[in-house]
Amino acid sequence: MDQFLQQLVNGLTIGSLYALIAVGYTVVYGIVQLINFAHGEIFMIGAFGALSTYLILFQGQTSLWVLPFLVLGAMAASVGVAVLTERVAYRPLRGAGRLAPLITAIGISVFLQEFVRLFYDKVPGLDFPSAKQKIPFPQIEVVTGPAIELGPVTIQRAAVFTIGCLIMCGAALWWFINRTRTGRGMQAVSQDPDTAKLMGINVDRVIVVAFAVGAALAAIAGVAQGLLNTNINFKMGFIAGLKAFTAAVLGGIGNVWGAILGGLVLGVLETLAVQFLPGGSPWKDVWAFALLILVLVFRPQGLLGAKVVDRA
Amino acid sequence: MHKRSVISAGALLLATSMTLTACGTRGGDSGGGSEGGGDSGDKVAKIGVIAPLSGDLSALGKGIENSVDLAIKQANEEGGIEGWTLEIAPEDDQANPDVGKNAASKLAGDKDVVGVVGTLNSSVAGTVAPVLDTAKIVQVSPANTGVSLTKGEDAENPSRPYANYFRTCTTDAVQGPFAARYLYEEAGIKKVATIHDKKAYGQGLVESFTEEFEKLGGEIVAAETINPDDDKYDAVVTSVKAKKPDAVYYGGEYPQAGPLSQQMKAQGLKVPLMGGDGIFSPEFIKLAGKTSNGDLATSIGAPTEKLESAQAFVDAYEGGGYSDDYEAYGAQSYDAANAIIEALKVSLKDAETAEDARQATIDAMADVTFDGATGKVAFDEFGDTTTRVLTAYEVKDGEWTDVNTEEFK
Amino acid sequence: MSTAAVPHADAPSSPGRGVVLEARNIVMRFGGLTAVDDVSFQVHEGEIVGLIGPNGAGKTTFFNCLTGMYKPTSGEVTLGGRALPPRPRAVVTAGMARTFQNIRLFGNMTALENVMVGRYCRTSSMALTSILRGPKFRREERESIDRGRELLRFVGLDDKADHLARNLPYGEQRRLEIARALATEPQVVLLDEPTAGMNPRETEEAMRLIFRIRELGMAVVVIEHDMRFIFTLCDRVLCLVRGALLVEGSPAQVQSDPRVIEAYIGGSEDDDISADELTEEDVEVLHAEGVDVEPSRTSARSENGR
Amino acid sequence: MSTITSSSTTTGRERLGLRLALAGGALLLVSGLLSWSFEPIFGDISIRLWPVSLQVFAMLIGLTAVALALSPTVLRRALGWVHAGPGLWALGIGATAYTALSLAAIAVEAGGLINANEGAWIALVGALLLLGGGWMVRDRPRAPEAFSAQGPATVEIVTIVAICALALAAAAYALGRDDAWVFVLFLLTLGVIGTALARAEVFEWLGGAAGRHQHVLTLGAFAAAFLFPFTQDGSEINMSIATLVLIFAATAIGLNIVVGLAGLLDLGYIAFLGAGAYVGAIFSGSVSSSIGWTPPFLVTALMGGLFAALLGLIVGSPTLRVSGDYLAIVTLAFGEIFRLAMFNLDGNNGPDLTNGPNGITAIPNLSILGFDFGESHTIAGVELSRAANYYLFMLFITALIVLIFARLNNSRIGRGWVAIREDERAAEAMGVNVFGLKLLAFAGGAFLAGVAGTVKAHYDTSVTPDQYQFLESAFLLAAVVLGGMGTIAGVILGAVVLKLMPEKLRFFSEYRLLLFGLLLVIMMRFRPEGLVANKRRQLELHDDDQDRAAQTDRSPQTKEALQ
Repeated sequence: MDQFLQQLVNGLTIGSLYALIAVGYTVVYGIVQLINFAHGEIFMIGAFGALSTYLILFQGQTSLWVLPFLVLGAMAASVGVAVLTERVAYRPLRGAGRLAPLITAIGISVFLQEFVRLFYDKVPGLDFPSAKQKIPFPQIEVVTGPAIELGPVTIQRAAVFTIGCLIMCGAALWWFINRTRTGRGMQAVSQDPDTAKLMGINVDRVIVVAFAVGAALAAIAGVAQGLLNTNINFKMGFIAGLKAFTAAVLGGIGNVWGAILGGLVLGVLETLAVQFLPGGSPWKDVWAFALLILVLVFRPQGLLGAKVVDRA
Repeated sequence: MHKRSVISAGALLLATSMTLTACGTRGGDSGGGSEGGGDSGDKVAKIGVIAPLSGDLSALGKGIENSVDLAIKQANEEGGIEGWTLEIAPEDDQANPDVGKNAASKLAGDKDVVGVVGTLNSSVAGTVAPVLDTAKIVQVSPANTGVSLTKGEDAENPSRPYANYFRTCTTDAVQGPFAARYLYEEAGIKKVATIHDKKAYGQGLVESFTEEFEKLGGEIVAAETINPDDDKYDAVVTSVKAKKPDAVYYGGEYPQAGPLSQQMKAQGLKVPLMGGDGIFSPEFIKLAGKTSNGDLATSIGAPTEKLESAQAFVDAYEGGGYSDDYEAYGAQSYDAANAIIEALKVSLKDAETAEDARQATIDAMADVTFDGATGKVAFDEFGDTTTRVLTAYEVKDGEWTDVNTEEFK
Repeated sequence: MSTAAVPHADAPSSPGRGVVLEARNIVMRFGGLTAVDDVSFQVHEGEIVGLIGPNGAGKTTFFNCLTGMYKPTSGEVTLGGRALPPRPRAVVTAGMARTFQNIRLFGNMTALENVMVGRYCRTSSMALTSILRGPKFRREERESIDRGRELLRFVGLDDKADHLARNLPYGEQRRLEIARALATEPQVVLLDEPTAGMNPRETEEAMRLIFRIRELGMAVVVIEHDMRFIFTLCDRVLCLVRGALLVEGSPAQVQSDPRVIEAYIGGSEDDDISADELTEEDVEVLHAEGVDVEPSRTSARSENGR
Repeated sequence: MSTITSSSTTTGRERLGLRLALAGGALLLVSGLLSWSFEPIFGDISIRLWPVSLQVFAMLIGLTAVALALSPTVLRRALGWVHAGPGLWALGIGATAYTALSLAAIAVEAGGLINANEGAWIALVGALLLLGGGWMVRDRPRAPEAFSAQGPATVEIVTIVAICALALAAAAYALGRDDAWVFVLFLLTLGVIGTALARAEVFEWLGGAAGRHQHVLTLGAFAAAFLFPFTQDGSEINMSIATLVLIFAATAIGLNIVVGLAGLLDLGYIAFLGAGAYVGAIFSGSVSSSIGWTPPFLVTALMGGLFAALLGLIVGSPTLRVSGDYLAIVTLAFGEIFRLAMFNLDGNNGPDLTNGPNGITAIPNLSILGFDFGESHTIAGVELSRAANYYLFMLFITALIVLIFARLNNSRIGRGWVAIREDERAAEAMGVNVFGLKLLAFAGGAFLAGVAGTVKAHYDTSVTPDQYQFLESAFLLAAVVLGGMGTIAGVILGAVVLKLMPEKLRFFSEYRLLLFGLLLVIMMRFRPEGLVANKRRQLELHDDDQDRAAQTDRSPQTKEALQ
């Protein structure tokens, strides 16, 4: 039982990360029906953005006030790259079938990984570490100190931070989607792009906003992952991206709340599977991907129902 | 109609292509001629290096490459081998068996290559050694600890699988038990959990550790594995923590061991993590963070900085202007390269071309003996090093500090 | 060869012969929307039946029910006395083929290949035979090609056999689609708006083509908006309104029925709010979601879609 | 398209352009006989009247220029059908780029531009003249006889054979280059001449000729590939690169069935190669295999193929309900599951079968009917190394796969696949067994990859899970996309480019993946149909086509079905 509770906490922590990333998949998919395969890399860029901010401005600092700046740095990097890829690579392909954007997304994913790997330590004028190996992530006193003991359950401070981020982001997202003009525009476009266009909504702008919103959340996830794992590397986005996509599908792709729910469910199922299924932790990705396939085959609309179901 | 045209086409094709390729060869020949000329009349013999020069383990790999480079430079400066210039031919294996095999094929195809220093990983050696063995190129590893590379798959009846394979480091069969004795006898720890990364090196270490630890009377309370591609080991740490071990023995390398140590401590499992030479790197401490104090590692040979024979190497390395540290395997690599150079002194003497000397170099290796940076260098009938000195290190104040050095018996 | 290529018209056509196709009490509901409401009808050998009705009357949905593209909520379709399972492939094999309202040719295949795809269900060479090029494969392949050319000539496209379907002009694409349907050797052909977007001359040609199909002994069911076309062509006309069968009878009867005229006038008036003719994909989406159809939204969509 | 008022009369401006181009070509030809550098670099380009490497390449470009420039006048008889204008324009741009890069190479290698000798400068002048001339004639209308040209059969056959031989010689030459500069410049030369000829619509004629003598072309290509080892004189390294390329190409053609014909995007295809490789390894008698039984290789190959096909069926079964990019993700997930399963079946986390991350090593060489693939054999006085043995065997398998692909493509099954690719629901409504054919595509493609995998296991001597990661699937897909979906020649070209370049360009290997990613993005943006476009069945990638849009329903699901 103790272990069950502990794994539940672990699962919710990882699940929060998945959820934060999954929102990006789901928002973009809801609007342009594109699986932005490179979204995992946007998450990775966020982590590196935070690291860079730290190395440039706050080297050696460990106090809490640094954290918001790290998050801002992460967001700037992620959003910048995401919007750039949308502009340069995806927009010209809009309406060109499905194969071309997906292959483009794979290309971008590989390109971003390699770009960071090869050139992170070559930024002129800055002494960044080589990204060819894992890089330690800055430790912030309040969020990475000793774990909190709650009876038998140990909760890492960074886990509290992660889950807290998810809750705050969820609230902000709700407000953004339902209470702002842009958010309502996004809803309209995702329901019926043609009508939305007729009603004078700037679809291009909405799409950029969707990419940006997804990237911002992924950036927060990048910071959270850095704090949780205390290190980051150039390929951290690939598996995380796949998992987050699984989460998005699990919750019902196109549905923001579904993505958040799906992330949490996936995280918990994954950790519990390690605990209770034979084979141990090396199989956990297998269970996650098997779940993805099963969901796609038997309930493609996911837990909360997807906007567009007819992939079948 | 069709048949006739096809036959005539075939004949024509043959004739044309032969003519064309003949043209190609002429151009190629003149190309080769100009390239071969060095600045002196010396013939070239190359010593290859196969190590992870990129990727997670590149810190270790760079240390190996630079140390070999140092040995070769010194040999050339000292006049080394009459009529020959030695060169280094580094190849990246990315710690991946497949890439390593291609690197080995490349070196085997280079007629100037007479010996290879490498690899870092035992799993990579598994694919590199057969290729080099076929090409009769001697291979000396500074870091492979997998027992089967020298003694074969069957531990009961050891038989040497690759006649070309030697190593300057001790094997899992020595390192694991050494760690077990240190934990049980010196540190007084009786309950240990083991975790490994499923690779040849990690699994081998954990197996030999477990055997010795249980023989001594200790208890293995949990045996887990991780996937080295993961970043997050929460689930494993939780299962291990529930078994309340007094230490965790990890078989694997620092890119995983560092975060594992950190996450263990963060999850409240505040016991030392111990590993083999694969975690004996400053990178481990960087990744594991401040909570890594008390973590342990074993490494082969006496501490380089303290050994007198090693001091010369350290000084030379620091004077060599290398941008990377020599890391855990610097001294062993330096010795490995020097062992090959010693053998070449015998084999190259009468050789027309470097390729001719390959087999002779392997033969000469068996008799090589000299005082190297890690102590006396010599090989037994399996190609293993005859020295079995090991050192235990502990992280104190963010640095590896040696706590125990002894000869393993 | 050429004589075997086209089914023989061994009798002149007139209604009142044996029943080929029969639909009994077909109902199709999507969520809360009843697209087809208890429709029954019969088609006799060699008969041309017209299906009319205002936009959104459920004509295409009814076709989809007949051809197994939808599984009707209730009701039964029989062809030649045998019940048809609601699977498109089974329907084609049993002998009923269709064309689509918005042409669905295989754009990147040649005209001949398009027709040869229609032969798929009448041939049976599988992978191994195809790779080894056995005698059966060669026979079937030759037959398919001959048959395909025959049909292209029948619809007047014999000089376009090697053109990509997507490069053909609109009218020729319509005819190619008919040839492809005929290649499946059907007893009944369902044509969904075969003259949509055609000029009067092309419409005239299409009409003659449909008569010639009838002469081959096949029954034809046509959805059309062009009343002149329907009333000249058909032996019998059915008018659907809001999914239900309003009137059935001879062209003259239907033409003069006041309810039909009212339905059309009324239909166009409340066109904006009624559930418009849904594209089949729209309906599937909604169906799969289990969502009620929002009339305004779907109407906007299908207007754009056309 | 050129202007409609196309008359075959040549204006004064065009005449001048042609003369300029002719002069440029002649200068390039002459420059090859002069000294290019004071330093004996690149196979010694400092000697006069002894053209090597860069000089020869310049002469090749010059020769092409002269032929094109003379085609409307002196050579009108033989080459009147050539569309000289755009060809010369492309050649001018290419020649300028070539000479500029050559000068850069000389500057880098010899230490400064000062070391470039008169030949290089004359070549630059020639290239610039060609550029100017090309610019003047770039809009020159096509000669009226362009498409009607059909030479006598013998001429066509000789041309095809000569091209095969040229390709062989070029491949052998390129592989023999150790100097990266020479290699790059050689490829650039080939590219420039190829593009110029394509612009001159020479390939239209060639395409026709090849179509009329397809057997000759196919046999010629395979004969050239067969002869390749005999030109390598036992060079192990070149042959091993060639073998890798072949294995990769064979697998990519298998993938092409799934993606190119049936239109099912498979991102986990490498798993089928892996499945075959693991079967091959486990039954190879390797000491690290946990199964001692070693059946004859043909049995193993069949088992590998069947096992892969079985996996193909499993992966394919969701296609009943899932399609489009969801399917792509299913296959991607499957590929990862395969890799992780192989990683875990090591006795620690599951049954002991695959030896986990260490893989199955020391796989013995193949031995078929007493022919030991590990030994060198001397055939016709030429020593065939180990890699050459595998190369020839893989060539045989590739030929089989090509045959299977071509025959399936051109059959009822192939038409069914393409119909599904084009419009799944319409195909179903026309009686095509959609689900069955999709399964067949998956299983068939997987079978071929599985067979190739069993050979790969022996050739590689080791099988590890890392060899079968996602990136490899992406590479295979890239080979298909880069070369041209649904084509054989294109996919082989794509495989050669993707495998050969990083092997030959060492300095480039670090940036291999970076450029690979970039390449995918750029290809999708500017030439989604691939290098060798399938003219007849171009995929739906240029969806903006007017006539297409007019007839396509706008809802996303229809677009989906069209994929």
